[in-house]
Amino acid sequence: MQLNSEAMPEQGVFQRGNMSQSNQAGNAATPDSAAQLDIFRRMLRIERNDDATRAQIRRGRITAPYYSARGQEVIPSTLSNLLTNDDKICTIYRGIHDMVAKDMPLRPLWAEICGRVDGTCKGKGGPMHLTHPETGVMVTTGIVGSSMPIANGFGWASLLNGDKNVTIAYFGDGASNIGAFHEALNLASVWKLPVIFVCANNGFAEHTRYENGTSVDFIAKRAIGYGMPGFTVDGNDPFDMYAHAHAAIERARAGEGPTLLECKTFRFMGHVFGDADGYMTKEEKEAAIAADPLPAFRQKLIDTGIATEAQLAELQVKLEAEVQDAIDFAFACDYPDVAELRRDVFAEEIPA
Amino acid sequence: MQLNSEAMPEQGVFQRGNMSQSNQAGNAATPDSAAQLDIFRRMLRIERNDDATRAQIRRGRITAPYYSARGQEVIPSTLSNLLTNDDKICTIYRGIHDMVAKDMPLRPLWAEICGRVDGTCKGKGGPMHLTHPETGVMVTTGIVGSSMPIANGFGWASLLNGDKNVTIAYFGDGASNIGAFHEALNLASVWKLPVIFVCANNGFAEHTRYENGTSVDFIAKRAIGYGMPGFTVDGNDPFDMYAHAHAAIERARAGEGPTLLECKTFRFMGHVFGDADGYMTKEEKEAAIAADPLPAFRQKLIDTGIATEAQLAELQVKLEAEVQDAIDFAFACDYPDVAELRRDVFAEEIPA
Amino acid sequence: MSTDTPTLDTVEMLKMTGQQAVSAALFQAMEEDPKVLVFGEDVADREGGGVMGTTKGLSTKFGDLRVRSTPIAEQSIMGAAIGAAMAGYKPVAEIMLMNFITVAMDMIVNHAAKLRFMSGGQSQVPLVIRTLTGAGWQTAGQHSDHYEGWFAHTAGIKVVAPSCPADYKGLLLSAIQDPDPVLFIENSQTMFVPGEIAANQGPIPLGKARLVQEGKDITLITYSGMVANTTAAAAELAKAGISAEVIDLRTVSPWDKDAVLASVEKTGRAVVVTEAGRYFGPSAEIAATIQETLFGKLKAPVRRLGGPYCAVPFAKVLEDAYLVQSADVVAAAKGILG
Amino acid sequence: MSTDTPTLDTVEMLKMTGQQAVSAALFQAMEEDPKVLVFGEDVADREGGGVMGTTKGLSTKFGDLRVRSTPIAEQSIMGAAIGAAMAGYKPVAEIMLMNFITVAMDMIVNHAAKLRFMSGGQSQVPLVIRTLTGAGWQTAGQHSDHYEGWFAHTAGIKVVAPSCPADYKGLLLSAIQDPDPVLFIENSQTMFVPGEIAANQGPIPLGKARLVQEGKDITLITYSGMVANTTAAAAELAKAGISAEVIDLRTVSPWDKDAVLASVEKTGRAVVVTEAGRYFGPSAEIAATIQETLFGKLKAPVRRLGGPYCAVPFAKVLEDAYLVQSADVVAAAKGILG
Ligand SMILES: Cc1ncc(C[n+]2csc(CCOP(=O)(O)OP(=O)(O)O)c2C)c(N)n1
Ligand SMILES: Cc1ncc(C[n+]2csc(CCOP(=O)(O)OP(=O)(O)O)c2C)c(N)n1
Ligand SMILES: [Mg+2]
Ligand SMILES: [Mg+2]
Repeated sequence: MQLNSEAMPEQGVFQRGNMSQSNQAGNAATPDSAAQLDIFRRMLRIERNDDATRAQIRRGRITAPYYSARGQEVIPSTLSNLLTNDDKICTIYRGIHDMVAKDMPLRPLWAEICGRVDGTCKGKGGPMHLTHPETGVMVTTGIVGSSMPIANGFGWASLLNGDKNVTIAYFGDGASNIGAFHEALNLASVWKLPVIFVCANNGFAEHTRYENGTSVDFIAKRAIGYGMPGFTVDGNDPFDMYAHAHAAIERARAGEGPTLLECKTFRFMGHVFGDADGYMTKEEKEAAIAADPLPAFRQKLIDTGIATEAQLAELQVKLEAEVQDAIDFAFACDYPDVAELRRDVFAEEIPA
Repeated sequence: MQLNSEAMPEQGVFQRGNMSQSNQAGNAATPDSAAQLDIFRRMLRIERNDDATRAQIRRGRITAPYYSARGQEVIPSTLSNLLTNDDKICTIYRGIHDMVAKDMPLRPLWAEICGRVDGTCKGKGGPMHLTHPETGVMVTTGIVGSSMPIANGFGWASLLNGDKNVTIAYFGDGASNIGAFHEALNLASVWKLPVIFVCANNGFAEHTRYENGTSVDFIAKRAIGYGMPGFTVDGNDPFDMYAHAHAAIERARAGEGPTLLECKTFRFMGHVFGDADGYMTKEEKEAAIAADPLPAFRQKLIDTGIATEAQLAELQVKLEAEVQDAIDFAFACDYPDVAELRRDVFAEEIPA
Repeated sequence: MSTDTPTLDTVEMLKMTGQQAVSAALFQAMEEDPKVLVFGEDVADREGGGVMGTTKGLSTKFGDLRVRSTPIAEQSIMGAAIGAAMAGYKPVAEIMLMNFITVAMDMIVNHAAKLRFMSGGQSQVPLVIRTLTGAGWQTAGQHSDHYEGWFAHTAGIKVVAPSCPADYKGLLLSAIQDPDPVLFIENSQTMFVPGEIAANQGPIPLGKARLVQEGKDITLITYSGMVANTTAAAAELAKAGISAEVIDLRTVSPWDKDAVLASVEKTGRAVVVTEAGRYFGPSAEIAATIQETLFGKLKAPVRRLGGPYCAVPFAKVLEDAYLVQSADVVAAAKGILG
Repeated sequence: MSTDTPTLDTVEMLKMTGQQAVSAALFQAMEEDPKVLVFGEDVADREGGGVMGTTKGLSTKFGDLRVRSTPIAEQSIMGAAIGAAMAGYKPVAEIMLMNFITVAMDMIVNHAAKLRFMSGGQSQVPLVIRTLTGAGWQTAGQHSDHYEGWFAHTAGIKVVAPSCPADYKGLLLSAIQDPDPVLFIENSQTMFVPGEIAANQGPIPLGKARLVQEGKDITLITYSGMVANTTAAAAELAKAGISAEVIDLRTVSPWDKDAVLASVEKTGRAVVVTEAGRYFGPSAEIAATIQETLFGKLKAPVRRLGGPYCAVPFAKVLEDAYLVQSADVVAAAKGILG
């Protein structure tokens, strides 16, 4: 039996290599000066916020587990530069950098991770379930893989609305081995949903090294199996990220369907705060930290005359003040009332 | 960060095209006369058994839903020619042909689908849950996709045992879109399990046409995403099937890991007995039936002098007698006692 | 608690099956509210409008974007329902049979049921999961289970289980407009049975039981597939001079405690009948609550009838023994009436 | 029902945590039976022997083929466990946290629990699922749930939930050698608390409760994370002159009905305490059974305490309010003592 060739699914594509350097697509988009500065601002906002979070944990003022994304700043910062508040993200327990990149305000974020009633989720969700619809932070999940099927629902809504919004599903390399990944990418492709599947491939899933859990050398190759374009991107290079994110977003907004972006990166702080990192070598960790994209990009902005040292120092001061303000705000907030256990279970409050 | 290239997963492969004709692999195995005759015997055994089953349903003597595999006989018949009783299969609701091909005795099979205590499962499982460990029929599942993760367990056991047995996971094209498929193929590849994933691609999942549920033009392409070989095979051609089945089984027995075989075929009787087939065109169905592999292969055996008309007629008589004997046996069996509800829940009987 | 059956003679009554009532509710809901979506495996007309035909005609009328067939991928179905619901739509997702819900539990339990709470009320997930189940068709261990107890035990999702055409329509209309996730259980024994329904049957509130028949000696509490057998048992008991009150819960969670407790307070005796397994099942909550609330007012212990501790068996003779029969209800009632 | 703590002075007693006891059981079981396998995410030493270190040392000692780390793929983990178990092995599969079991429900419920029955006894599936859970670590809605009630409601799988080091070891040894699937629940509040255990602690039979303390006025029935609070409540009650008997079920399904009923028959009063949600949860079965069996012998209704009807909240103040505290148990006990 031959399948009807007209109705055949689109062919999948896999590409590897730095699009910004090789300009493989022939027309790779590059961030202009303003965009570069904005990407850096978002990166620094993430890093300053992460640093402050770890400081508060060390001081014992935050008691919940914390999954730092230090080192992965380029990925969401570059994407967020190309997104609006109407574009949505579904992210994961390690997703605070995705939210900070999306310009989620820090006060409700901090109040939430401190379990206060003025937190964005009234202290009921905590760091693994932060939500901020105003900036498009729709879902934060603690279940590996689950960001993806839900992102499809927002994508379907965009088709129904006839709007041009895109939805980003953030996830990790380990998550690419779970069933939800497969089901979500297949559905998104069959339905041509405006969803971008962004895999932060940091080389580890908890303590498991990439190749010990993942059967393919490049996750982006899996796009071939879904008839969609897939790219392995240098997730630490804002130019390569920009070129691929731009193409994927354009494609999604044009109604052409989803894209899989595998963004190579590294998490400097291990899986969870306090992680002893015994499952990686000292050398690889040191090498990764030596290649920290944040100072490198900062230097590049200065070298290329996009910003001066003074400007960037001022930016940092401003961001640190914003973070400090959020911390002060959070710790001054009240704790939620126990009556909250009966609220938001359903729209209607559960009777006492 | 560069991943350690020595530890990199094996590259996946996708190949399409008739291996027996083009001899792509350079050394495609071909069935000798005895093998061809044996494959035909299994095919005819399936067909005669299926025909009798439908006759009994029409007479109202079997009341359970029945998922005929008429038209798909070549796939399990060819594979089973290359398997022993120690090789295992995990199959699905449409899998009775897989069992009959594996030479499961028909008496306990019939007694089971008639709900009798002498059925292979004492009448407790029925046609969707037939089990016959003696011939390697380990699991029959009614849940789409679930044959695959379980097959891996048998594969792991073979590695632990140090035996050279293989396990076949049978499933359909629709099942290739569910999460279990993805998780199972990934694990099998990472662990190099002796499991062969055999997809009977009959072009439909219940009423859904292949391309309306599946985002890739060839399911075998998905093998690329698991670093394993994948082949799109003519599942109605015993020679093409033989070449690929032989290679996959050799590879598994040699400890080299799993293979994905997508076997193109057609189911002549719709999804379930009584199906009105409104979701396919009359023409495509007629064309498929016109290309029925059973009479074609029969003729080929005669044309090539492998068997005479008389021999094949005699074979048919023998098989029909076997089927009739099983039917007579089944309907003469007792119904299970209601005490069976307390047995086989646990090893120890539940007290009354 | 009410019968919710319009009693005015002027109301036009129709005869239809539960399936037709579900179909009517879907047509009406999609017509009245452009945010209502229907999707699942084979639901569109290209695929025959569902393998049972329940959704036939919807995609032709409301278009392929609002009524969509999906791949076989229940996690993906539920995920899409959750996202669309959070984006302001009212998706009615079909999971063909309840046993297949097992592959989508994460989406339902960890996400659909919890997102409103975990987000402090920012997210709402007004979706409906329609799913068919029930023993009696010889589909055995993986196609017959009643797992509503799992979801009743899960905070944040309502569980609805109608037993007659009017309720199939009225409860589905309410479920679709409910601001929270609802599991809507279609039972294979009741779904295809014709019954009376008002031509203009409107929404029936969730959480309210239906008084099937009044009685004074004993209260029989049930829902879904067991309403018929229980009602038949009540008729049998009447012959023996026993007056049984029969309550169809209609909603398993949140269940109509007020109605049940008022009835048992009156009769002093109760039997709870479910198709779901008896052990650690929904009947336990009802029995435990009755004894907790009406201690000292009960004339007998609360009895529970439900599936035995085994998988649903294949052979007809075993399947019949698995299901609670009206004779079992009669025996239990007589047993506690002494 | 017994304490199962060896009382001979000659028995060498050790101090270890539940986690160390689990580790000891795994070492012992793998040593004694070459068919025992251990696998799950990060369990091998290359990955640090588990993110908590519970399986540390096993792969080094027993080899990479018997102790294997897996991809993040719980369906695949459970599938491999089922196949290997049917092939004659005794796999101990780890699902890191109980909420992640939601992605593997099909494998557990439709397959592991049913295959023996559906095959008419031809298949056996002697696997153990080890999983950690419990509120108290501020991991909120998707990392804290006690869903043992779902599995107790599912025929064909046993549910074990220890509360002290001796039981962690003894019950795990039995679970591994049990011919049927067992869900083994490690509770985050009890798993890391040191306690006394005999150096040679052997298997403790499944299905037998542990008498934590004798009493005559009221029976407090509990298990897993709630044993500590309940025992503390008993001490508090003693100060008020109330003598409470405390029973640790240890096995939730099948539960030790005989022990519970004998105790409640003696005391006439019972409170059931679980960390699992109160509604439609495991406590309902116990309360319903007690009232059914001991009707007329009870001096008060059976009370149930458990999680409220909401997801586990994040904020510490809410998480504390979510969990049943010993003061709640005291209040409930005093309430029914009048
Ligand atoms: C279904 C499920 N299984 C297991 C876990 C436990 N877990 C949390 S994070 C994690 C590793 C995920 O790795 P990856 O996807 O690479 O993301 P990363 O943490 O590296 O950002 C695991 C196994 C989980 N949360 N959900
Ligand atoms: C998880 C799950 N979802 C849905 C179903 C209902 N169902 C049974 S067979 C089937 C179609 C399967 O199609 P395919 O995999 O192509 O196999 P075929 O029936 O064509 O042999 C579906 C959707 C099921 N059994 N299990
Ligand atoms: Mg990772
Ligand atoms: Mg098919």
